[in-house]
Amino acid sequence: MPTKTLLAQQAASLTDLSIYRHSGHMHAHTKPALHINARQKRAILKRMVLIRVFEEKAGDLFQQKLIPGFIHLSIGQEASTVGSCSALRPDDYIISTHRGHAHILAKGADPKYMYAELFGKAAGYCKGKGGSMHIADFSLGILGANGVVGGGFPIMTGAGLSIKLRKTDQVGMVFFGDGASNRGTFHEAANMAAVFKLPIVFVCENNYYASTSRADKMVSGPSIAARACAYGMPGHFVDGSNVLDVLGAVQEAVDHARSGNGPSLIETSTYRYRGHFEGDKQKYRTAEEIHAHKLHRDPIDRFEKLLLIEGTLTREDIDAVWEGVNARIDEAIRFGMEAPLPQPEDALKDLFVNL
Amino acid sequence: MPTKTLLAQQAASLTDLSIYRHSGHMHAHTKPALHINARQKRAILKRMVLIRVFEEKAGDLFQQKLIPGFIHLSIGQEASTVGSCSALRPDDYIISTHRGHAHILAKGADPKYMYAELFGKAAGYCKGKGGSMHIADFSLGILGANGVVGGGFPIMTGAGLSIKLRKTDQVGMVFFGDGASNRGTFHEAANMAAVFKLPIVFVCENNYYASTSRADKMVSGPSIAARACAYGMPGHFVDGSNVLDVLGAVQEAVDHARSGNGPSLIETSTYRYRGHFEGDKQKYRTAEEIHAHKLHRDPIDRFEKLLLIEGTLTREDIDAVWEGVNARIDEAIRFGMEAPLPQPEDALKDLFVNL
Amino acid sequence: MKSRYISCSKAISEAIAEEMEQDETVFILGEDLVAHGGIFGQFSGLPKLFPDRIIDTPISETAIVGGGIGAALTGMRPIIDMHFADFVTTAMDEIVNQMAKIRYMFGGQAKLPLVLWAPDGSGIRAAAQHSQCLESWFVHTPGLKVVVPSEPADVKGLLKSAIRDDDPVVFFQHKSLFAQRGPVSPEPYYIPLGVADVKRPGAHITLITYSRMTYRCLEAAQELAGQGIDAEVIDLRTLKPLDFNCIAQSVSKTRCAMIVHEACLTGGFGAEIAARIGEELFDCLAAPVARIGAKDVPMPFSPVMEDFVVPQVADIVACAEKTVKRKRL
Amino acid sequence: MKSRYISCSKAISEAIAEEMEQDETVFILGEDLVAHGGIFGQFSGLPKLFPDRIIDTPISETAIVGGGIGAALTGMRPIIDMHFADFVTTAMDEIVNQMAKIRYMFGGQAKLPLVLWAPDGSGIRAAAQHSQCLESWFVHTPGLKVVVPSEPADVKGLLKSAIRDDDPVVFFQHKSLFAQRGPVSPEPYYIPLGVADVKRPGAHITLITYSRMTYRCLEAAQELAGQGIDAEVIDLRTLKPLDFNCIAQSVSKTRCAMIVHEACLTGGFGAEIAARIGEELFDCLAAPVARIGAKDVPMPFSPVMEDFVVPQVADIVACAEKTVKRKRL
Ligand SMILES: Cc1ncc(C[n+]2csc(CCOP(=O)(O)OP(=O)(O)O)c2C)c(N)n1
Ligand SMILES: Cc1ncc(C[n+]2csc(CCOP(=O)(O)OP(=O)(O)O)c2C)c(N)n1
Ligand SMILES: [Mg+2]
Ligand SMILES: [Mg+2]
Repeated sequence: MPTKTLLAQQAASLTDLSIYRHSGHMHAHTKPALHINARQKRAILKRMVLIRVFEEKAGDLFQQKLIPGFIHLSIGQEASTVGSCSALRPDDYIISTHRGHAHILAKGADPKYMYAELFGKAAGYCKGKGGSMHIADFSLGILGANGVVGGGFPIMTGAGLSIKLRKTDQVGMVFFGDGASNRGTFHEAANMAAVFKLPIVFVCENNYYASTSRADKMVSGPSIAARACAYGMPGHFVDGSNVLDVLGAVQEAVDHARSGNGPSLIETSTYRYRGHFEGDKQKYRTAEEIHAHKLHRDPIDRFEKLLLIEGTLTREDIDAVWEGVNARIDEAIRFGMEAPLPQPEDALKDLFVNL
Repeated sequence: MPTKTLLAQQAASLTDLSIYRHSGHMHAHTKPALHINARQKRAILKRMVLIRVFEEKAGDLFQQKLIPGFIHLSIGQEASTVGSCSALRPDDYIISTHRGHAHILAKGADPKYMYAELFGKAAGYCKGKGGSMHIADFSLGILGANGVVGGGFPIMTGAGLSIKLRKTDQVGMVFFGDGASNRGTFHEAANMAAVFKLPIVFVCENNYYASTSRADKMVSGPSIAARACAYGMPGHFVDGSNVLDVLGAVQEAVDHARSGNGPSLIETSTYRYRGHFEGDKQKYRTAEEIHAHKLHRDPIDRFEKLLLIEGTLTREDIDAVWEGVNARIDEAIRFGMEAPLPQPEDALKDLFVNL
Repeated sequence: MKSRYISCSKAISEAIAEEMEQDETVFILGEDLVAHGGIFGQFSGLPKLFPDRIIDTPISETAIVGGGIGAALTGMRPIIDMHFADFVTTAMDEIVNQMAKIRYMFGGQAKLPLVLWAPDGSGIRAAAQHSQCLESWFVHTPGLKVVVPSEPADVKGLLKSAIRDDDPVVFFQHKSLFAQRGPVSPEPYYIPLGVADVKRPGAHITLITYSRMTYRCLEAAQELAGQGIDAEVIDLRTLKPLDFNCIAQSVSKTRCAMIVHEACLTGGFGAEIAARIGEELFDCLAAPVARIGAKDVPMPFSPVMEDFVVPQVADIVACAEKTVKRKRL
Repeated sequence: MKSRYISCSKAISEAIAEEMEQDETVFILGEDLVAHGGIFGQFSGLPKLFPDRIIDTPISETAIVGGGIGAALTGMRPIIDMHFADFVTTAMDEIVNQMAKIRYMFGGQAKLPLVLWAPDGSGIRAAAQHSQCLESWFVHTPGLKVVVPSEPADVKGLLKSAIRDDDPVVFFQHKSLFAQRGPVSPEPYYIPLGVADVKRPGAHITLITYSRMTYRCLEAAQELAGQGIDAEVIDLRTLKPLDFNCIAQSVSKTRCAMIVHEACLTGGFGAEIAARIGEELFDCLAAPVARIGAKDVPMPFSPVMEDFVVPQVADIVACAEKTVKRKRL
């Protein structure tokens, strides 16, 4: 990837993404999802706000040492995630990553069981056995977050194969980062999905960094979306700070998969505001860079502005969304805090079905 | 990959490779190595004949149960291998595969130590510890054959990195098959070679099959060479039955690497005449298909015809090449047969340097 | 009905055919299955019987094993063919960090009914990268069950149970035993995981073994009998769950035990058995628990060296004699 | 000169700095090394001192480990940072089928001076995929050496020896010990691989351990002393080569042994030690050899469960008491 300089003075140009586009290598730009109705738009906003508030409060709780282990937050990436999951049906599958709260919430998970899990409580999604990096809700098609970068690709291959063998019209979506695009598992899964025409959408959330490493130094080739060419599958590059752009591109890929045409690869350009994990010293980037992104590319801000300009929502409507979400999250945190710890011996349960 | 039908009646068209070329995805066709002199051409022919005779006799010896284990022969692929290695210097590195005899001979290995190894003798390249799939000669830059498909890619990454750190102008060449191109190790090594600009040439010998599986069913995308685009490296597709075409393309890639411009990917279209391993029932292909390849695309035949037409060699010269090679191989076999077996306890040696 | 004499290969394909017949979620995923019924012919006939459920893949082991995991999580019962057990190395993350842990770390939400079928062992002179016995890694990985059968009847009954099992099972099939024949009932039957089998009763020493070494131990027992040593031979058949009861009963009687496996000695599963015997049967042991495994080197190619590295009948006999001689009264 | 008190982290970076200073073929390859001196700060200072020899890579573990192999084969002395020991799973083929076997299967032509440095263990509440202790796999892989140090002085001396060693060394650094401090000589020194260290002499029972559990065993020994039980604590420091002499000497004296490790019990390295003690020291043993390891489950996230799974001082004390009580005269 050509080196991209991301200083404040260039931030304005980020909004049009011209530095990312490399003509000739990428699939034609997809259409934003302009057709969706006001109710859907409000739902999308609500989901993004839910994630934002969930994550900010999770950060605070971590700071207060109420969450053991470590957590990776998605603040700044909400449009990419919510846009993607909004293209899915409830019976579709997703597989998430170490930075998974957003994906899981976007697919419909209940924040109260998520907080309970983050606190290590028995009422958590995984009875306190999983923690932040290992949340799943199989009843919602969430086949799990994954602490191994790139660990989700092969598993999604299997879910895709299963859909094909069971002859349903489900779709599987596997989320991954720019860093994960360099793992061999990506290659093996992408090729297998392509040769078997599996109904899989690969969504790469390129947030510029893999831990401390810049994508432009670690990912070769013109872009991650361009890697689709190696597998003969469509590759879309999309502005990950614009939720309707994301939804438009992903919807196309989901439709493509659902109608039996096989996998697609989407790359969303996004940005994480927080460190790689909470507590990250972040010596690898400047405060200016972060600031520029917050100022010019905040996904919630942009979507709110659009909704106001369009007249879809009023300022009061938007405030009501935030209030509602805040109340729900506070309630979820209370639930999680009050829930009892597991018994130590519970550690011995849940290993085998038959034993 | 689009399905290619390989029946006899289409064999003629194979010689111009039109079925393989997919414009727009591949690097512009490279120039054949027409500049090389008569002495070099004779050496190239000799090397190809050496491999052919070595392999045919190895097949006979296996049939006679004189070689334990299993062996994979390269008959039919000589132009691809000899063309590639002819672009290398003695201090350059190669890494080979399970089908490795040809690569190793092409890099200059002595057939007598190879036969000794195939027979499991103490005088073999690896003292009888390696066998057919594990031959190396570090003094010739042969870092080893490898029984794990795709096992060579990561190791070559390290050799390339070492060249860069030691600041020499060596080049590393890693051979692999169409099947191996689907392993994750390919992706990881290709990306790392590209981002670090390592002096590596990836040579994919696409012989249509990975064991029983056809490349056109298992490899997605327009071609293997086209996968270069994912890493921003040059990708060349070349007729692997034409040794000068191969040499031309590979020389360009080697020069590119040696001058610090990083890796390239070459795909040679070739064909193995024998089964995947000796004894293979080959239910996955027809005798007609094999016959068509032998008739129209035999690499030695084609090169001999060219040399005759050019007037570089006479029929007598060519006969002399075959005779010389036959004598050398017979002598090598005798050496291997007469060499003593290792002592059983030799199995305990050569594990650690310091112990 | 009378048992027939069939090979392990045939037992494998029968077991799978029966399970596929009853349950259409069972399928096989792996490399080079269709053309020749698997590279050892172990699935012969199945591609014709179930053309859509024997699936050839690219050479992409992470996607193959992950393919099994994802399919198992979403309603299927995959059998994953690892081609050679040695190639588990190319998908260890999928096996260890995903397959073995998914149910547990998600709090028991999921089940993974999956068989990872892997031909292991030496004997075909395939050298270091195609001859390993790696069961001990998986026994040390909580979340996996491990099966290591010897005779065809066990192969069939255990493979059927493994396919029916709702947990991931690593099923090692020794590649030198494909052609091994034995009596197998024509009626469908299951052998539960976790039950060892006394293949030969005896009074003086317990030989604990599994997979190919079962045959070598039985041969050794024959020879030992000639010298007045009556060896009991236990074929563990599954290592996880482990039938330690069977071992305990036998060793309580013989007061003397020896473990034989083909995996290399140091860190092999024999250590685990010896440690448990030493711990739980300390007071009845009349001699040190002996262990035999391959010598601690990669498998060399040359047959003279391979045969030196892998335990032979003579090694077993010699070690058993020594151990019995050492018995205190 | 007087020893200073420094942390394991500091010991690591000092060891590497000294070796890089003397030998310019030494370099480090891995993910996220430069910005923060490694994800645990364990290489702090090195990126400034040796800017070209601390190399950040893409997330491509096969290419990272293979990168070490290829570099070692061609004249370099790489240190490979595995990030978390759990991720060895993503490069097991490179470690087991290549790194461990290359010298042997090519008949001793090559040497592979390479350190695979891997932070392992629990304690940071990182759950199933970031907490494992996997040393027993590698002890069971001929061709690898395995180092598992505890205190900073050992970390430094052993790491320097591992870097100098011409064979591949898997070096496990327990991640709960990075901040652990201890006395370290300011003079350069080496500790040879294969030499255990008696961290506390004692007469009644031998506690055999390594890595983090050394500290827990020492604490337990302190408590046991209060009850009149005098425990000897052996820190093995390296598992391959194994200093069995040291174990034998101690057990000949105490007639009673217990092995403590954090890896899960079944198939752990404790089994190998118990098996060897049972075999070679049968006649002097006065009690069964006891073993303590983590419970056989993946590491749960919730601290109450993690603490239940991982051996605690109280578990060691209780088991040692029981074992000593059982001693026959
Ligand atoms: C196989 C593997 N290697 C390394 C790590 C350590 N690690 C965790 S997150 C991460 C960076 C991931 O970057 P990216 O894929 O871009 O996702 P992001 O964190 O930006 O969401 C790394 C290196 C891991 N968990 N798994
Ligand atoms: C990782 C791995 N998977 C599977 C195999 C078994 N195997 C050996 S050769 C081969 C086919 C290789 O095909 P290709 O790469 O095209 O090379 P070719 O045999 O055609 O030269 C397979 C599947 C292996 N050795 N290693
Ligand atoms: Mg990222
Ligand atoms: Mg091929």
